[in-house]
Amino acid sequence: MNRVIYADNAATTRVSKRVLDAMMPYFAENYGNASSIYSIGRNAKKALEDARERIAKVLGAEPSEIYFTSGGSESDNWAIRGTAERLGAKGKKHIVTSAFEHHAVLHVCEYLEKNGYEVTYVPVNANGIINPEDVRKAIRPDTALVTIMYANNEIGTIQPIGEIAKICHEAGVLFHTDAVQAIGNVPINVKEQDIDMLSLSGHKIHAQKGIGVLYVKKGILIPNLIFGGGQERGKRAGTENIPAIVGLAEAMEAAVENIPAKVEKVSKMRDRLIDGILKIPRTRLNGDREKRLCGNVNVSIEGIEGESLLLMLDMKGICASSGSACTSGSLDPSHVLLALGLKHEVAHGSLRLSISEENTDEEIDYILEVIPQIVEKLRAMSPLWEKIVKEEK
Amino acid sequence: MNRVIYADNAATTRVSKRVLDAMMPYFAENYGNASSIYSIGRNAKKALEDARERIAKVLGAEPSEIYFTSGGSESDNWAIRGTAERLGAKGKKHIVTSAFEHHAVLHVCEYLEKNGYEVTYVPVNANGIINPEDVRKAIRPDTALVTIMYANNEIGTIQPIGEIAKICHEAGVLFHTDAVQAIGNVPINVKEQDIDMLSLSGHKIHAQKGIGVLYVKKGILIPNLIFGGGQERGKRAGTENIPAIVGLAEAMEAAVENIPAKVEKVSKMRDRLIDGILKIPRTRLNGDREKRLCGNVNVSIEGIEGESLLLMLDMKGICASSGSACTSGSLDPSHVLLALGLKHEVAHGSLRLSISEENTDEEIDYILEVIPQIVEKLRAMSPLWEKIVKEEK
Amino acid sequence: MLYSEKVMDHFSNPRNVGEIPDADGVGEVGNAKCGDIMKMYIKVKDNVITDVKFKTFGCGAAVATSSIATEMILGKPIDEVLKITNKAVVEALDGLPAVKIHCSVLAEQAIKAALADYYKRQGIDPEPIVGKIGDCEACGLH
Amino acid sequence: MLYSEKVMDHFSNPRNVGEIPDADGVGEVGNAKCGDIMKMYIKVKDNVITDVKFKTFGCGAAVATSSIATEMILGKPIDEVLKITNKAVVEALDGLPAVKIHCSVLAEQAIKAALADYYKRQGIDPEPIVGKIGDCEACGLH
Ligand SMILES: Cc1ncc(COP(=O)(O)O)c(C=O)c1O
Ligand SMILES: Cc1ncc(COP(=O)(O)O)c(C=O)c1O
Repeated sequence: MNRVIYADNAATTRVSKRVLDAMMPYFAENYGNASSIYSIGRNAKKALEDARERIAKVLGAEPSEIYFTSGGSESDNWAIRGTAERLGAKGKKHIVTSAFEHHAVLHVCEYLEKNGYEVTYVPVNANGIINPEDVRKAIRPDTALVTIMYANNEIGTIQPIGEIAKICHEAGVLFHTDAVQAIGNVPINVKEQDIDMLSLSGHKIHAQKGIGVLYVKKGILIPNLIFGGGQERGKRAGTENIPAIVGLAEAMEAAVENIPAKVEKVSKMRDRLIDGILKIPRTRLNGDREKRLCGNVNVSIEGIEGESLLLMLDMKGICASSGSACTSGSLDPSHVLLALGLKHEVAHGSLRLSISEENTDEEIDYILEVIPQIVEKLRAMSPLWEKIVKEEK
Repeated sequence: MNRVIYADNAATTRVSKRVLDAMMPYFAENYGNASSIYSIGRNAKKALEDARERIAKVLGAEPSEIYFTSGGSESDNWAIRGTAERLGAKGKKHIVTSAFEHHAVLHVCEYLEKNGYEVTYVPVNANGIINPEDVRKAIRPDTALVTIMYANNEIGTIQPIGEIAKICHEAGVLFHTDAVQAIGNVPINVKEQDIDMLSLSGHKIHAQKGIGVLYVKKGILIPNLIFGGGQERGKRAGTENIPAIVGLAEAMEAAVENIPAKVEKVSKMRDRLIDGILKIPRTRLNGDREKRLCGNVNVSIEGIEGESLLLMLDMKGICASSGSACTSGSLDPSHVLLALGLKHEVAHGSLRLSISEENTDEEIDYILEVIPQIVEKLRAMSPLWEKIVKEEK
Repeated sequence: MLYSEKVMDHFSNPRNVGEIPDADGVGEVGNAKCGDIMKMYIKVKDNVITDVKFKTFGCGAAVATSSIATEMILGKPIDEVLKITNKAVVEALDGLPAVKIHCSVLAEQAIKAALADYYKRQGIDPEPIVGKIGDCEACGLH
Repeated sequence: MLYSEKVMDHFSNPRNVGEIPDADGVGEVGNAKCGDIMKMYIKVKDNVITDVKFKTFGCGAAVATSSIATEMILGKPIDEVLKITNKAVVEALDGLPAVKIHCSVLAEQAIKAALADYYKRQGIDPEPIVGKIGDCEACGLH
């Protein structure tokens, strides 16, 4: 296999040259500890605070509201567990979230449920969109936090975050959003959108893995998840990962540089993919067609199973995923697709292609040429497809 | 300032060429998500498991006992909070630690104290060594965990970890050690030394910041600190930071490659530094002279204050620290030096030089030439020194 | 999750795919809910498997285990076929990832189900010969 | 923690370091426990500071604030000197890191302590003129 077409940008992305160039001086030159007093440490510190400022600017936040973490998962855990801990002590032991959050949110919620908290999972409609009114109904006097993802990682649906935030604040409840998939795809301004906490991850936008951000609005105090040294104003211990942080600042700026142009370009390719795949009989698009990340294609192809589809795509040099990358290796079909109401066997046959600006029209042509062939081959050997065809007759 | 002599390796280290070379292919080439099925993801997965195996081998552990974290702080937090949570539920709400641990240990302990746990801080002697018998005495029927650092980050003293582990296991208590400063300086074998949990950090041994390890002995289950995807066998969520992990494996192997030769070479330089500085009147070595990391020099110089000393050293191109790098910026003198029984004003005048194999004899000469000049200059303007001299008369 | 070369070979070039319209026995195991269905067709003559074909809906391991299973039984006398365990299937594939072992169980069960069907068609109670064909344990865990 | 160039200049080339053996007033503030001691010597003639020297045990900011404070008062009439606040010291240094603001307070107090001593030696109660010299608040926080 020679050619590689990467269509799994929702799982992770390549570190871009721009980002890597920005990172390089901080490995072996300005490698000093940012807490130290001498020049190479001061350079690191300057780079750190400079990155914090740039990231704050991208989000419409203050630098003092930006905390660096080890990634989206830590940010989600910290925001949710921290808020639960703080407000739980005041008797607020209820959390509202949705049924199709990332596991970094869901599994913290499950942990809290085992520890005396209650969690309400608001439903999503068949198109993967949350109705803000359902959030309103779920809020109780003892609700500590509402956490709803900005855009879903599997089906790419974009949620009405502004409206949900408004509802939360009318009820005096804090609002956190996992914006790991949204950043760079939709304009985000935490002040205008009145977001209390927001999680980001670098590796979804061409920065390194293992670096993330939690934005926490001034005045909101959450207990540490990681205690120790005085880094991050005493709120998140650990010697600061300067190369990754500098790279993240670069990546954030790049991600928001020209969102409208990017969305136009990428969604054209996305729409061609969707239309092309939907020509195959007994396929369906998962998630709303309009309120959707510009790079996300998620389809179910009846009669075939996702993993064998991915393996065959890989043989053709196409990198894709079936359900969340995090959940592959598990036997259960994606909880996101089940939340949409899909039957297990249809969920098993799902394919996610997540493209970026780096993809080309020619690659889209190639993908559209390859997929029907693979589907035909797999269906030909599928006893389930046999059954479906028989039932149709 | 042209020349730079880096003598702050206990704070952080330069990423070595060997490590950086190992990391490079995982930024923009094999950048795939290790959970994915296609080739660049499989390459990442292979690199991940290969790194895990290499690190396990260095420690004398099984690969399945190695968990990657975001650094030493997270490892310490996870081990201590996780054990406390699990065994606290069974009524074991007592922890034993020492008074001079890193803040990543101490501040978790303080947090636990606020949440219904009790902590006993065993003392250290005037030389910075813990008496294992004090640990034995501190253990109670409800003790969940003993956590004692392998080597202290400020004064470099090496603790009798094997004996302490033995005492813990005789009493049926789990034993964790923060080995962040010890690795590469003393031979570590978790099986032979019967260690239950052990924390490591990459950036102290020429790997990237933001990567660490928690070794957890097979059979010991601790609840997650970070929930989410199924990474690290479901115990630590977050897309794996492959470049940093591969670099860490390389760094670990390099660190233990030839410990005796390294110790011999570096301790010779260290001893010259110590002897040279102690020629200055009214100076003292902090920490045991023998049971000491080969690269650690920690002295108190009466009548002067650490930060101004560091600033003047920096002007001469020498990077050093005063107390733990993490605590600079705070006004309190180092808790470690206070734990040794030093008076505040003597603790304020402390200097840590932490050297490595990369330092040269010529650099040692230079440092020994510069320090007395600076001390003289600072003492000449110090009202405290004036007093000391008067009292001496 | 890393598949062996052998698995990938059988996945990308599965042997004996298809149906046998006039099969002497047909077995189907697994279910769509779990994401794995295997259907196996056999022809039997003088207690020897003279032909075998399969269809599988499932992951790479499911396809590969079905494929190698057909190779392992083709031309073999029934008593030998009955001795084939899922472990033998795994070994023949140079191993499977831990989470995929259940696919090899499915392959063993598919063979047995086809043989059971063969005996039933002969009017013989299959249970004393092929044993009970349990549910896939992995599915129970879902 | 980043010091301004001005701070670094005053730290590396502190002005007016030393003692005045026949000083008209000497003030010492801070304590060794906190890590900062400032001692200031002044000569006064016709209500004007005609000479000033300092000695400081402390961090870079402590040295720099002492040094600039001596510059700010040298040659100034006492009534102007008394108007110098720690804020003015901070501004003169182009700012100080937040954790170091207490050093500027110390510098203001050192000036006042020296003046208080000067008045005391004149047999004048200093309190109505220079006010009370409080403890450094930062020290209280230790
Ligand atoms: C003994 C010790 N433990 C823990 C840490 C924390 O490690 P990290 O900065 O990787 O979180 C350090 C270094 O700062 C240390 O020296
Ligand atoms: C929506 C969402 N949240 C959180 C995460 C976790 O981010 P990370 O891998 O940086 O921990 C991901 C990606 O895996 C994601 O897509």
